[in-house]
Amino acid sequence: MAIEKRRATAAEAVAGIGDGATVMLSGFAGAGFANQLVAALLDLGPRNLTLVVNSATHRLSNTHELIAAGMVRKVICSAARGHDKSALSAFEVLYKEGKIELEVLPQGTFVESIRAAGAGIPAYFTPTAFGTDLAAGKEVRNFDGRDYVLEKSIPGDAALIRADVADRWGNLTFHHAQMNFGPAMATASKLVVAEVRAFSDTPIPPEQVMLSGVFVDRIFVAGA
Amino acid sequence: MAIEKRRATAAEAVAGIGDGATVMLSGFAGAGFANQLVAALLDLGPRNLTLVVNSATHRLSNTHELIAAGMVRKVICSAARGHDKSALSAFEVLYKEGKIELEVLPQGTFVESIRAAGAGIPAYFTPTAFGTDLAAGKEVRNFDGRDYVLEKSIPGDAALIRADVADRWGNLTFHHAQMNFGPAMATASKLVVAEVRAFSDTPIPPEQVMLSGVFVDRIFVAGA
Amino acid sequence: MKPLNRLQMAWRVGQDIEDGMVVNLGLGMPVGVSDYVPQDFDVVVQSENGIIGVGPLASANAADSDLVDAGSRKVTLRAGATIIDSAASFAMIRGGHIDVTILGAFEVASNGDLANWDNRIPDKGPLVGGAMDLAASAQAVWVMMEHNTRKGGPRLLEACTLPLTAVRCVKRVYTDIAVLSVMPQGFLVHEILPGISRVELQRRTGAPLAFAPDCKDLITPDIALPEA
Amino acid sequence: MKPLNRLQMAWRVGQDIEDGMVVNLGLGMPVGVSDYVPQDFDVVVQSENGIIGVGPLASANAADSDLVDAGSRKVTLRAGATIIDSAASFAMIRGGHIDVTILGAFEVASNGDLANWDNRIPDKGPLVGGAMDLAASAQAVWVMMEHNTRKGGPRLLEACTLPLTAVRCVKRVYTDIAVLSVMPQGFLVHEILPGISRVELQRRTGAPLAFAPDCKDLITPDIALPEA
Repeated sequence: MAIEKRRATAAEAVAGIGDGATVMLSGFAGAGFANQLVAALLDLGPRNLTLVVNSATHRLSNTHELIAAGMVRKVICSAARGHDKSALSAFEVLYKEGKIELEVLPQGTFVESIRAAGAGIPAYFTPTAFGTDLAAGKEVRNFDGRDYVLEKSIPGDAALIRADVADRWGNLTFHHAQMNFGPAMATASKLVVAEVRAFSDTPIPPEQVMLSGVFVDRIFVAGA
Repeated sequence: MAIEKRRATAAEAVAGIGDGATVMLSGFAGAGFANQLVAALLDLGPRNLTLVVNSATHRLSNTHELIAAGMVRKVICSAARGHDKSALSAFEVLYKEGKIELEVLPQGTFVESIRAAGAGIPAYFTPTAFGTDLAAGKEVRNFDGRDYVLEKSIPGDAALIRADVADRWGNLTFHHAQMNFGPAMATASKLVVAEVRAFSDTPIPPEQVMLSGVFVDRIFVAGA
Repeated sequence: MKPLNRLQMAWRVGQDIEDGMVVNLGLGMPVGVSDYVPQDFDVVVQSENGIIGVGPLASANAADSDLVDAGSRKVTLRAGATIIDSAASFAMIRGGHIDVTILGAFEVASNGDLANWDNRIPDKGPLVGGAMDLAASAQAVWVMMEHNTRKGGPRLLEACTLPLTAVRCVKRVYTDIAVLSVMPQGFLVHEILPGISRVELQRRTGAPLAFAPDCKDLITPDIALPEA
Repeated sequence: MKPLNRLQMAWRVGQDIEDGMVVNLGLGMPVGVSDYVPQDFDVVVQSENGIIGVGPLASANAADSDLVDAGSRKVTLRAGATIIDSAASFAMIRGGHIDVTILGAFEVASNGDLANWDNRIPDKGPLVGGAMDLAASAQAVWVMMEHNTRKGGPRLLEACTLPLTAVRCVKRVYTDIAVLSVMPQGFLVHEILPGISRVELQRRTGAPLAFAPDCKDLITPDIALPEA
């Protein structure tokens, strides 16, 4: 009767993510992309997804393949283009044509809104973006002489995150800056799938666990 | 020019905490009280303090000595009495006489409001306490069919926290449930003093650090 | 048949804990439930001071004053455990990641309102702790309490008379004489102690009761209380 | 005298970094500042992807694709470093725990308004990243930028023309020809490149300048740019 969160294949690990789902994808600056799970999601082929991902275009992620396949209705991100000046990405082509919805948030608001969803907080005030275009249409309030913007939480139906080691309880460790958005996204989503380098047959020692298995539903051991 | 956050005595570690300060004290359920620092604060003797502490009366903390000494104007806590039925605590005597101000918060709101102060969030909505006496007079709003209460952040002037090991950057580890309110309080306070069991002459390895030294100003090595 | 004692009540609640659940056990009677969860179940006991995976009480020589649960009991860690800080622990609670919290109570109303904290002890300050967060946000709130007060008054009511902990939150109630759930229409009885009639149960309850079609006897093993 | 190149600008900013500071360095020119902080300083370089204590770039054979800064550069960790998740990293930023953030910019207004992100590149989506959080909440915002646009227009203005990153946030501006601070009354010049007159500097600036009583020459060592 022991918990067994491992799935034998990436396809089994992402099974059930359906049309219209809000899917969170970890990864930033080249680290922490769950690319094998994203590839499996591409194969699964749900439509009308909302992606919650820091960058719509990062060249080391394969987020853009989901977008190019026409599976994505909306992207919530802090970066809707890359830093390079290369040809337009799949996102940019659809964006130019008005065929994909975009919500851009400051990165700190992006992740705090995800954290808020995981922490049961529907909305919070932040100083970030006050007085800028990204606060347009949002409620503003002054506390103690400073102006703040009301931001809403971002809950997910599924999160595909990358980690280093998992144990059978779903406890995770992360390798360096691979961690980034993974923990927050795991708290905010109903179905949390972790792609990991390795599985530990013994429990990860309590003080080494970086994300409690309480937040993790499925594990796919992808290797390095 | 190396950073040196250690102070030789508890008195030096709490020096400068003045009249009217809001002082946060870690500790819960018998673990994580910075009792040597609290004793030094008692000796220092600032007046009109606001204490932010989970329990006004826990028998394993010496918070009550600050209260008995008449140094405390107000307590913000989740527990204004102990679970036992013993004689009235110093807090309870003053409370009965109307000589101390009290703000009781649900424990999750207590710590989220501290965390919010440390995270630059002046206010947030929580489902906790909706429809109860503890939400009296607070703004209420419905999001997606559920009712929430607006809670304000709780910033501190100083935090006295207990940890296990420190290094010279102020990085900390915590021993088991000693952690409790320490990390949140450290983020929320201007002056953060950590009482620790031991000092490490070598840096705490990056993956073992539980609270970044960025949040810690002074270290007092108190022993076990 | 005698009303259940607190260990029998804990046993009865324990039968409804499912493998893989994340549970939070309140101070008092509820913490006893973990003794009646099958050993081969991977149940994660969360304590609001940040322990995710509380194990059995520590033996005297293994006790560590830093390894305590929210009730100050010196405990051990189960395999797969970890420890987080209070902000993260209550983020877990408030975020709905606790499958069930089992709480003691003074009163439960037929709409699910819960009263389990009190600020009316003469001369004493109020104590709320984490109960409001747990009651508001756990996926399910189960209450364990005596069916009646010491004076014989009802604790299951049409509306609570004591200060509320949270509104419309209680899903199930386990008392010393019955097991009930809180439905949109009010209390529904699933089990009654043998020897107590439906009329008697209704007489001891302050709100209308409905009875499930499969309502059955509330049967537990004999479990003796430890010597005082 | 030639305007400062980007390494000389980084050197000049580096002179104002104090021992013990927690700093965040923006993409582009600002990351170069860390090369000009004295080696014996305990400066903590925070990168918004969660690295608290970024060290020098990794050598090719020590590079780890998981040990990157927010600019995707493969880096090392300094002694005393740790790594946190993005939510904690931005909590640190938003909470005012960064002593100074050094950012590139398109425009700075005399009231401290900053414009350093753009959503006007034709056909391209907007990119904001963490700049708004850093600009709004760091204890000090220092800007490094060319004094003028490629077409010779001013970047220091009475009011920004491009979309704002944050309002009233910039404390200091380091350009290739001057060092200025933003005061309640507007720009105050502290250093000017030798050979540029006050009149010339004012002509190249889109807002009124005041000059500090101790205004002096902006002098840096010769630092050659690496071969392209």
